[in-house]
Amino acid sequence: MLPKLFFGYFAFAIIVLSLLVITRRNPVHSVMWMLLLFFQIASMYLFLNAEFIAAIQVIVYAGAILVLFLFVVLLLNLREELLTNRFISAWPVGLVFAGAIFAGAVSAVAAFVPNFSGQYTVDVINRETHTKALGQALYTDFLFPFEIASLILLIAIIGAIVLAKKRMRS
Amino acid sequence: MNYYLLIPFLPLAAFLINILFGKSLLKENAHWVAILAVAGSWVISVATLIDVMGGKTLNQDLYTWVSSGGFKASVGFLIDPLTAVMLIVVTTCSTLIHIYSTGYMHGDNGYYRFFSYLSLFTFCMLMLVMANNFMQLYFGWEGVGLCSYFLIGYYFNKKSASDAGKKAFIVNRFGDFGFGIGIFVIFLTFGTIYYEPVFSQAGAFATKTVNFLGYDVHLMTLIALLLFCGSIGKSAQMPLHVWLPDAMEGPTPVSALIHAATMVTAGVFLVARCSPIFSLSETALMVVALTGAITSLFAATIGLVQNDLKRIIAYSTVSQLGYMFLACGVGAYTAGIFHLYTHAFFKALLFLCAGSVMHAMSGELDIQKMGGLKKHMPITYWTMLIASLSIAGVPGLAGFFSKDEILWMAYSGPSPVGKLVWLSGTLVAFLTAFYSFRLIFLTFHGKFRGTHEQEHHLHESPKSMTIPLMLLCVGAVASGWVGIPALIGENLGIHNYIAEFMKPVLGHPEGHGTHGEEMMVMLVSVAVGFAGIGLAYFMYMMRPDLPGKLATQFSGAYKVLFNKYYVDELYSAIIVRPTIWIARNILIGVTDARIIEAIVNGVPSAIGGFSRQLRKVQTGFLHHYALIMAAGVLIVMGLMLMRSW
Amino acid sequence: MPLVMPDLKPITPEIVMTCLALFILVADVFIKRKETLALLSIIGMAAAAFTFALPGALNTTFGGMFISDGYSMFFKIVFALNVILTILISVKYLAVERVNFGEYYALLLFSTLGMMIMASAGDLIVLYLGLELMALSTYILAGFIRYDMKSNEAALKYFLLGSFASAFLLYGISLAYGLTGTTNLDRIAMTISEKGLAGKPALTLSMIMIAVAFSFKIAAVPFHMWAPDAYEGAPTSVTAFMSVGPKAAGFAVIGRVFLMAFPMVRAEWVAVFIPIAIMTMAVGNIVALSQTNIKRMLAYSSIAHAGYALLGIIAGTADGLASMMNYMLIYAFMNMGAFAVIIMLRSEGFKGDAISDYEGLSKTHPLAAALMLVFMFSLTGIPPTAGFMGKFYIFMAAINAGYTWLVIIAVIFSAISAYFYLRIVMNMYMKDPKETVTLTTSPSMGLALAITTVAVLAIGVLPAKVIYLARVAFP
Amino acid sequence: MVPLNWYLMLSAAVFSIGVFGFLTRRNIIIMFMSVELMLNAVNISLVAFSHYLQDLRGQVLVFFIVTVAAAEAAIGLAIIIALFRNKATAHVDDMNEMKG
Repeated sequence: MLPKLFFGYFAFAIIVLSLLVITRRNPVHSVMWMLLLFFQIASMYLFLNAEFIAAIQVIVYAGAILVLFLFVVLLLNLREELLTNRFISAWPVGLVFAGAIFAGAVSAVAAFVPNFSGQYTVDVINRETHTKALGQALYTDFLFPFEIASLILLIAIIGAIVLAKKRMRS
Repeated sequence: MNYYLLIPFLPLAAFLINILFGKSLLKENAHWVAILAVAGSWVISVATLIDVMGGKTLNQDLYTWVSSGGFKASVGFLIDPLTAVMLIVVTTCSTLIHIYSTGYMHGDNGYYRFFSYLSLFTFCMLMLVMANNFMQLYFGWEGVGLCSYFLIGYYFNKKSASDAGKKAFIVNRFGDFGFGIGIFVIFLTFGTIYYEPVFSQAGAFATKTVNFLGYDVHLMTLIALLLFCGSIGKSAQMPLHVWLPDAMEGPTPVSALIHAATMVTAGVFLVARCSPIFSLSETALMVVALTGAITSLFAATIGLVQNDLKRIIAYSTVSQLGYMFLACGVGAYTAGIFHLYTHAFFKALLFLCAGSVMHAMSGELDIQKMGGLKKHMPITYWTMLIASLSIAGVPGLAGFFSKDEILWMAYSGPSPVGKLVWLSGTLVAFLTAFYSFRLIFLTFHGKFRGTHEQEHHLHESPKSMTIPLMLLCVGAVASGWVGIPALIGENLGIHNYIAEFMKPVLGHPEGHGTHGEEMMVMLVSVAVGFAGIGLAYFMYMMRPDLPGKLATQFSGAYKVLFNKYYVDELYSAIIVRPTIWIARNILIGVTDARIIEAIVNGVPSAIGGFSRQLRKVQTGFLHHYALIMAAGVLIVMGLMLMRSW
Repeated sequence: MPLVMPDLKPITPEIVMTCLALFILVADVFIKRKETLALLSIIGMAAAAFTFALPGALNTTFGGMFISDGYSMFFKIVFALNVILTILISVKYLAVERVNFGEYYALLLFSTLGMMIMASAGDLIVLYLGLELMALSTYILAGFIRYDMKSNEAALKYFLLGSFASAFLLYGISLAYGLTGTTNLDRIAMTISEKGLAGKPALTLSMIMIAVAFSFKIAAVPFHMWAPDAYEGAPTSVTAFMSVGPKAAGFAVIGRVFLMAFPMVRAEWVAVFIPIAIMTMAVGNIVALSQTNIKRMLAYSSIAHAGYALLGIIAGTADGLASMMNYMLIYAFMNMGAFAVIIMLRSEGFKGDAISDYEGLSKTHPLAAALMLVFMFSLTGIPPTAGFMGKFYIFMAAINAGYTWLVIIAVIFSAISAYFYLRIVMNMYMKDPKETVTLTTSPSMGLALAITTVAVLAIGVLPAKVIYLARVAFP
Repeated sequence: MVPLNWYLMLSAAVFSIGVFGFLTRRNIIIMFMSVELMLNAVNISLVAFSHYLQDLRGQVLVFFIVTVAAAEAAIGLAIIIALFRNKATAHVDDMNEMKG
């Protein structure tokens, strides 16, 4: 019962916060609600026995990505922003589409039961610690994707510099 | 690999060299490459003929071009007696005409271009005759058509020339459309487009019918007639003959090579090549025979009254091509090919002589303004006279043997329309002799009727032109000697070599007539030939006032003939003008792009309107893009839902 | 857990590419003449392509995550050609657009590296990362002329819709993982057949989501909406690059994923792709009719060509896949050629991307017009050009697989396409020039045009060798 | 024990909210945040799968998704900044210079 209660709380909080994120008129508020949302999600990851992912969620998402968003949001003319429409005029269509996708997705996963079990049981992870287990996987089995990810980050640096640089060289 | 394969590729190499380096490097020497290449081909062709006479044949794929599923097409060569004869015809005429062109085209600023087209044409024609499958045949077929289009429009800044080029191109499309479908039906029926399996299996389909729009159509008739559509277009038979006389806008060597000796005979070659299919369908053969007979009669009557030197010969070509089809239609394919072969020599000769006359007359073509040229250009006169004697069927010359063979086969053959076409053929023989000598008398005899300036300028053509004339003249005289009929040859111990040679490929139907009948047919044809010559002599030498009187007396008939039965006008009224009217009045008002709409009317503008509506969906508005993507996801999900979720 | 050194031979081309891209990035700081970077990139790229042929190059490594086989090799050749041709046509153009930065070449190489990883991916994780590597580089390239509003807008639209689509891809991947407990394509297929998962709604949803994301990459209708705007706004050389590369990469992964991981549910994904293919051909060809900007017209044309190539996937046979691969190669040549001509028309102060700019080109620049004619004929599919052979093989494969009706539809739309391609030809040959167009030419441009023209004509006349390559490349 | 499909439904809900936000918000930055929301939805289901299947693969994928999200954010925001310089707007519907 207790786990279900916890889940109920997280589910409620996550859904409400998500809705707040996408409905606030002031983008700064949206970012702030999103920050809170990320903390909730991180807590839920802890609940799912994934401490390292929870840590990343806080460090990278909340600590880095959202800060970036905040910087850019602050470039906006907030006063003007608060006076304009939040949604496009055809927003009900968007609502119907999103609702239909939700219905489709839910009906597809409603009867989902896990039919596979691997070696990383809760005990194993607890024994080895999550960070170590994940780290080992990353540096052995997933070495190749790990290297690609490093290139993606390099691209991001180049891209940010190329696109956001102020002066023209040639 | 085999040295035969060099035959088509030498001209191809010459084409590439000329087109790449002709303008910058070769310039006035462009002809050397082309002539060497085609002469090389000729030498190999002769060697090939000797090999084939020794019983050798070849059927070899060189390069697999397409292989997909059950469909295979390749560059492949078939060498058999029919190919060997065609090779000789093509390379001999081509070589001589190349040499002639060095004189005729001298000083033209597109000299290298002219020779590169000629080489390309020769390549395509050789690919056509050497093919071992229908795909390559079609390639060669379209290739020669394209070269013909280029060469007719060679003087492209002359409007009539580019119009004639277009006309040839469009008229040929009608025929090729049927031809293309025919090849497709062959593939559907036999599952292959190679000659060998198609012809060997054709017999098994002899009685098969297919349901077409509710009618049961005999399959072999259908295929044969579709293929024949192509022949009608390419060989300028009724009702698609209109392009050939106009094609005379091209340089004269082109008329001689393409529009007399080689390309236009491709239709006859096609029928002969597909004789295993045609022979299975009596209907198709009858259509071929009657088309040939009607065309030959029709074109010969037009030829009687024309005044344009080259056009007379052009109508004569149409008429003689009809003769060849007539032969094929009565089952005498060998006779058809024999006539093709002799005709190539004397008709090419006639054209080249006409070119020589034009050369002397500074481009003048109206025979009413000539006369008495005999003393100024003796070589041209004598060679042209011999060619005319040959075409008129004077005994001993090439035309006599092949024409006689056709008439005898028509008379004695099993064809139900044999006697009828014999009669018309005999009539045509008379007309042919008449108009050929009308041409000779008006051009070379009597008094000069042109301007004083022209008279002063009259001269014999240079050596490079007269030597090919003399060489072709040999062919016009002697080429028939390989087919001396049994009636004459028996006593002298001479066989009908060509009939024996072609027998493995084309068969040789036996006539059902007596020697007496054969003699009668021969004598009649000789008699009408002389009668034609005599009448021409009477009308144009003894009573030069008579033609004019006749023309006024029978002015109705004269006008009909002079205007070529108004066929061009008819087409203009029922096809060209309505199309242009629709294009002008309906399409151009709606859209701005003119040419394409004029070709495919109506539909594009409807689609265009739809397009303009549809492009409004692309609003430039990112949300709409996202919404459409989401809608796409939902559509796909809905589709899956319908397939039982 | 001991660290075992993986077999690096199959991945040598990618390693060389990475080093090359990093080297270009560093060299950019020291080298003032950016043309030198272009030259170095091409030389390096050629070296990378050379390593395709090293012994041991065809193998699977990293525990099945990286598959180097004939199939991926063929696509890598297409990518290598694509990037080399793009660099060749870029050199002068970047100077004209005043964005002559060295990062451009590095980004092109990284994007190509992403495509190569996609083509070789044996695992959904690797596939996703390769896709992102390619996509992120391409977003930056699309916005490379950063003072130009159109370029910004193109980058933004492409970027936002692209990340939207990759969210769908991830959702699909997560479901596939949840169902099978693995992300390895082979093992997914195995688990599906072992556990009888075919037909489960979650699997179907997963497949739909993955199909949607890949359809986005190949710009198939209705996931194509980004393409016209992104193609029009992006620098022309980048448009050329992304109309071939990401599309070919998309087809590579569609072929790989759907035939390797989802063969058990073939009927289902075929039912998804058939309507997509029809809509793609219809919208691409019809909307292209009323375009006035040639880059936009080629964007719709590129959409339409994706529709034809999808027929090869739908056919699903070895012939079908080979014809699709073949089509990508041919498309690379003919499309690159067309874009090369478009880039030549761009000069200082003259955009040269309106269809009306081509009026009378045959009179002012006959050679450029003749080349454009060849490419337009090829795109239309008129023999004896490569485009004809490409279509011919695709249609033949689809007919042999029993989709005759689909081929009839394709032929009809292909006939419609003649109208807008030949409109360019008509403009060039039958109208009089309005203003004087100056061509921006360079030796590298000439080389690119020579390569593409010769290839288009050579494949058109002698196609058997290429189709043979594609046919044996398919396992 | 919470059943796995509860997590999946939560994930579907967050995903759909993200879709809704992307489809309807005019502000570019919030549209972009909606995409981040969709990615988080995927992460939730991946971590849940990983936990219930007793396999680390899902979490490894989450790790990579977070990496890519960071890279995407950097590039996306750089594009937005470049846009601001040319046209001071954060609204997507102000940008339809190219259409048709």
